[in-house]
Amino acid sequence: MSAQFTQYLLTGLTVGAIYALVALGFSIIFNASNVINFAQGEFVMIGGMATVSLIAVGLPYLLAIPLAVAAAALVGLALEKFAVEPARGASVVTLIIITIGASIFLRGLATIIWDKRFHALKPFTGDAPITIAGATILPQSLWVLGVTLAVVLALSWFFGRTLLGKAMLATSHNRLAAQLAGINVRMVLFLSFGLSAALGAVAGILIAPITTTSYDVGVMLGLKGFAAAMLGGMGSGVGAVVGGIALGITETMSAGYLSSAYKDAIAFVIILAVLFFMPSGLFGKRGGERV
Amino acid sequence: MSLLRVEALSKKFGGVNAVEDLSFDIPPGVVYSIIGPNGAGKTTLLNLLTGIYQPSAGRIVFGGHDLTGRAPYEYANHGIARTFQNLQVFFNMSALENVMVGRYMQERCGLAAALLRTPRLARAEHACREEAAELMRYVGLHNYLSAAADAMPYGALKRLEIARALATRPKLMLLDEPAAGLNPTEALELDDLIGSLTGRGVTVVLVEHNMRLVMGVSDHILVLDYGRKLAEGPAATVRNDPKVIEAYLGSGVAAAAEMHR
Amino acid sequence: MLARLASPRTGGLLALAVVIALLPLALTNKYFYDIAVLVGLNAIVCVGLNLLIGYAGQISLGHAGFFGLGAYGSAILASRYGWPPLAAMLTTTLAVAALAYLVGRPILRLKGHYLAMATLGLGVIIFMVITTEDKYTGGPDGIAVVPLSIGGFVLQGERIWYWVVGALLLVAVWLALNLIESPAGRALRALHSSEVGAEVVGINAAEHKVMAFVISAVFASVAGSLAAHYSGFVTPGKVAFLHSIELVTMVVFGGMASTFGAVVGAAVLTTLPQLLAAFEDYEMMLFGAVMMGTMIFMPRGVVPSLARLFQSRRQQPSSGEGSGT
Amino acid sequence: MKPMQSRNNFKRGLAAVAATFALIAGAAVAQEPIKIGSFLSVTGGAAFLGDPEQKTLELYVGKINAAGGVLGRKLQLVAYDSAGDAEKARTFTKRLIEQDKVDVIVGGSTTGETMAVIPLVEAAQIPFISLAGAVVIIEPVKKWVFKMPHTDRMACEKIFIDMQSRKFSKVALISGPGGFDKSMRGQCLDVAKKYGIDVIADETYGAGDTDMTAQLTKIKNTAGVQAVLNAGFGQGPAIVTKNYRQIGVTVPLYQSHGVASKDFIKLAGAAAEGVRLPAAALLVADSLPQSDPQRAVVVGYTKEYESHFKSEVSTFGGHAYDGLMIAVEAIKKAGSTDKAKVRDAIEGIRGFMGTAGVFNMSPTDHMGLDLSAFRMLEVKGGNWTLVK
Repeated sequence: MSAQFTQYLLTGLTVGAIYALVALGFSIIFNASNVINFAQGEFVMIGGMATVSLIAVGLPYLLAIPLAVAAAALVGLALEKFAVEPARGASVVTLIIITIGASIFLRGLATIIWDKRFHALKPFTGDAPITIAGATILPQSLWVLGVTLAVVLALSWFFGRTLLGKAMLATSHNRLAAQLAGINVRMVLFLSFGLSAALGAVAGILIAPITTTSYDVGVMLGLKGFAAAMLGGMGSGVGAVVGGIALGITETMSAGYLSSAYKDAIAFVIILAVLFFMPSGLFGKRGGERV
Repeated sequence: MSLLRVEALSKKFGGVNAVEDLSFDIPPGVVYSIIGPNGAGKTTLLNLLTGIYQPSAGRIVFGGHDLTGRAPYEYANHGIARTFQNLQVFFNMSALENVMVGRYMQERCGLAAALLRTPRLARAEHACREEAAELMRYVGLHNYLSAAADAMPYGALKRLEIARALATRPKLMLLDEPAAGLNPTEALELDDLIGSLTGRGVTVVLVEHNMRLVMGVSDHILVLDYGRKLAEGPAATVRNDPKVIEAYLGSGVAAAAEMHR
Repeated sequence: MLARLASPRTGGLLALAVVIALLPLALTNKYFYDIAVLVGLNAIVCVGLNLLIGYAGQISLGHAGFFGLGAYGSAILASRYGWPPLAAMLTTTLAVAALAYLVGRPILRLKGHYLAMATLGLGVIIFMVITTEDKYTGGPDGIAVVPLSIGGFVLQGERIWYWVVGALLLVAVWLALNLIESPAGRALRALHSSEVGAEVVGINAAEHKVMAFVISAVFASVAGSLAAHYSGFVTPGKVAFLHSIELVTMVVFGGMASTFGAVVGAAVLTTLPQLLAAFEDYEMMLFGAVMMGTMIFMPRGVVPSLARLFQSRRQQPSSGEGSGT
Repeated sequence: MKPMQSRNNFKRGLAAVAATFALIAGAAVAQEPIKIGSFLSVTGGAAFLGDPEQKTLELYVGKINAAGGVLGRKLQLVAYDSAGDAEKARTFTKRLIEQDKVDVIVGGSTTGETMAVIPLVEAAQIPFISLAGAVVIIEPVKKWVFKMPHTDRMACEKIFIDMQSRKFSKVALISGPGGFDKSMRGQCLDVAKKYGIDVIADETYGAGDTDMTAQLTKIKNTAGVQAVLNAGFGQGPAIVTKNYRQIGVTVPLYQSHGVASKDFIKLAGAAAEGVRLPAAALLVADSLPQSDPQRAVVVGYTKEYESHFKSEVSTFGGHAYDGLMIAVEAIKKAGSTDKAKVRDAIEGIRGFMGTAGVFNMSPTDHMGLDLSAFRMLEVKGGNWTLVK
């Protein structure tokens, strides 16, 4: 394995981990509500921007990060409460348009609360590169990978072991049955927005020291996260993670070995190819039509 | 000569045989009923006979054409129409338009004609509308000629599906539990309707739980159990077949127990 | 006779024609004409897209790609290679139709969100090609386009374009209304509601989906070609993902499965930014809020929701019927 | 402070909508003030250009009015957000010309937007001062179109001259997805030969990309690269710079004038150390010698901007300053807002000291800057310093 390949792999993993976190956010909301939340990228933005401004007023990371995540979660809850909940029963496309409206609204709000410039965030633990097998990686990338892993483990514990998590999972499988079993489906929906907003914010905070952040950083990350979620199979947690990592690695490998100008196009061609053969993504539910 | 010939038909879902090694013939002009307990594979069989499912093995020959592996619309093109147990009404249209959709195969025209609405198409549309209305009256929906599909009661929707299927001018019509969910009066009215279909030259395959209806209209009965043929023959014979009685009673008891859990 | 006027095909078309004919009374300068032309061009795209989304029930998040191919096809052939604009437009349209047909077959096998993803991917790929192949396309900065000339007569100026686009919009609406009320159009609506239900009456669902896809792509491509000639300039912004979203939003905003809804959606969402421009910093926020608010309170879109309100008002005295669903 | 201002903006917005309706209703509005029209990418991908540009215009229109206006008339700024969208730019330009009836247009943050409106301003015969970079804007010369920033070709030349002096001949290029990036890439490839430079690697990255190590690794593994040039603006170059240090590329890194602001150093952090780029003297205002004729202008603008907006100055805002001041200067010289006279006056500008350098317009040069306007800067100790 050449150092070059290792470098592409490490880079792909880091980028992919961020896509995975965003994709997980998409999947959680999709499971609870069947809504593709196009404002998911804005949670990423809020996480990064809120941390930047909290650090700027002198808070330490340990305080700023939880506060920023909480802020994003609140926005997520508000989005559910004031935009998605009132439109219950509307068609899926209508709900999608509502979330697109929300994403424009949040971006507009961000330009007013903050500004339109790019902001840097200091790496959590320095920025001296670490060399692994001839390739280098920033300490912040290790944070990205580590936290993503921790988040994935925590989520699988949450959905597998806790009552609330199981309730959310049950709702995604069969809303009516869940309701009959006494699960407060509305509450599950509400919480899922909070949870995926928090996830998005975590992604935004982790990546900000590497890429800088700004009011519209969520547009592209949201798009890539959506692509990753679809590649993996919308609604599947494993799918979101695998889809994210696969997308990240595909992009860097294409940039490294094929053409950097067409790396995004190559990634999308591969996604299309996968969907042609596996119309529900890599790990999606095979939905048969009941007649 | 049979109208529909099914040879050694099987359908597996995962490891489960929903339909297994099933063969039978349906002669033209009869009412052919398929009965059996829940989960016997009746609806799966209808889905196979309309190309919605592809069989794992076996052949389906209709009017001398081997239709195995064809798409549902090709089955329709050859003259097989059906209704659904879970209604597949087009709720985004009026009742009349639902029936007009059934006329699609006779009426279809080139894209250019459709976009430009040629006089010929306009005339055909007019005729189509008349014929659809006529069919609605025939199935007893004269009160719903200007209704939207999503504003109609359940019983009327069942009839609407029959009218839509008839509009395709089928040779064979598959009715999947037409009486399910109907009140006794509505169910009674169905007898006459189904009985009259053969008079229009339509062969009928009836899947139904309502034994009174089945015994009243059927010429021939096929009994399924766990995807296999349990019995087959003229209605009177099948009615007294001990195997059938046992299967029904046995599973009936089991089903009752299931319900009470 | 009265009943005929009330039908969408004749009555609605007539109403639209009257609006187009009378609107210039309110258009006091070229800027207003410009907005009207843009509304018309967007409306043509949306009327086509609505056939796909509203009637056939197949989402597309990549139609800006077809719009862009139309625009760039015309631009490159007419401006770079000196083709007569009409020939360039025709060739481009045919090429786009062929492309839509080829990719439509595999893509439209996908359903729901996966279809959304695939069309989005298609749009992104077209966008990448257009921005990267700058030798032909001028890259991100775009290229200039010669004015539309038909046999020596050069179409220039907002007023002429207003009437051309107005007439073409009428034609587009007329074609769409015809299609919807034809056997093929009913087939589209049928497969939207129940694909199996449609198939068992003999409708080849896949073929019809592709047909709707191709028609909507052609509408988008023609509007793209026209927009390129009208503006005299085209940049990849009109090919981008966000423009695809904009187009879908117009359709849904105006009302899915309503041809006049598509026109209204295009009109409202094209003019809204112009009205909101005065709010400066608040423009974006207000735009998002208007979008959200409208869809929350009128989930079926503006035109169907208002029509329903109007109808139920009229019906209230007689009976409480007609509020199904 | 900020929220209050925002609320005022909101009220102004409401008032403006009311005014729009009033205009639609046909009410006559007195046209006393001199109207400066503008369309800028205040939101969208190029917001970091449009934002300081708009702020600068607002600030200085206010200041000029406070000082009594021009020709005894007040200035009125009519500015729209074109969000980097050429179509919007076109529509807003029509609005400026037809509806607002402005006297001169200063705007156009990006080349795409500028190029899209050129046919309109040429047809309407209204002076237009563009704030965008590419050389195609003024080459060939368009009668009514001027531009303020140095061209991308000049930036390439300035960089290549510096490389030449350091005896570099084999160079790698990495560029972003925007119009600025692509245009500069093209210009650099064009003029490289002239300076004996061989471009032996040519990589690009995409919009919103979060990591460029793959491209840089490729460059790193290209044998013989002596220097790397990054053509781009926005967050891309900051990420490139960080990744550059991360994977340990040791040859010098050049950035373009597209990141000429203190923000770049903030974003790239310690990784920015040693990066060179060509930029106007504005960035090193304080370190200019007292004798430098440009010092007064750049120090003045920097102080004014930074004290007013509490954020650091960029050369982009500087271009807006230059554009406004040249427009004002031309109107004064013309003695009226007669468009043809103002145009001629702009073309006649000589020796005008702006933040970008000395402007010497002529009928064949509608930018008026030469290479001397560019200074080669290097990041040292977390700040821009002049390369001697």
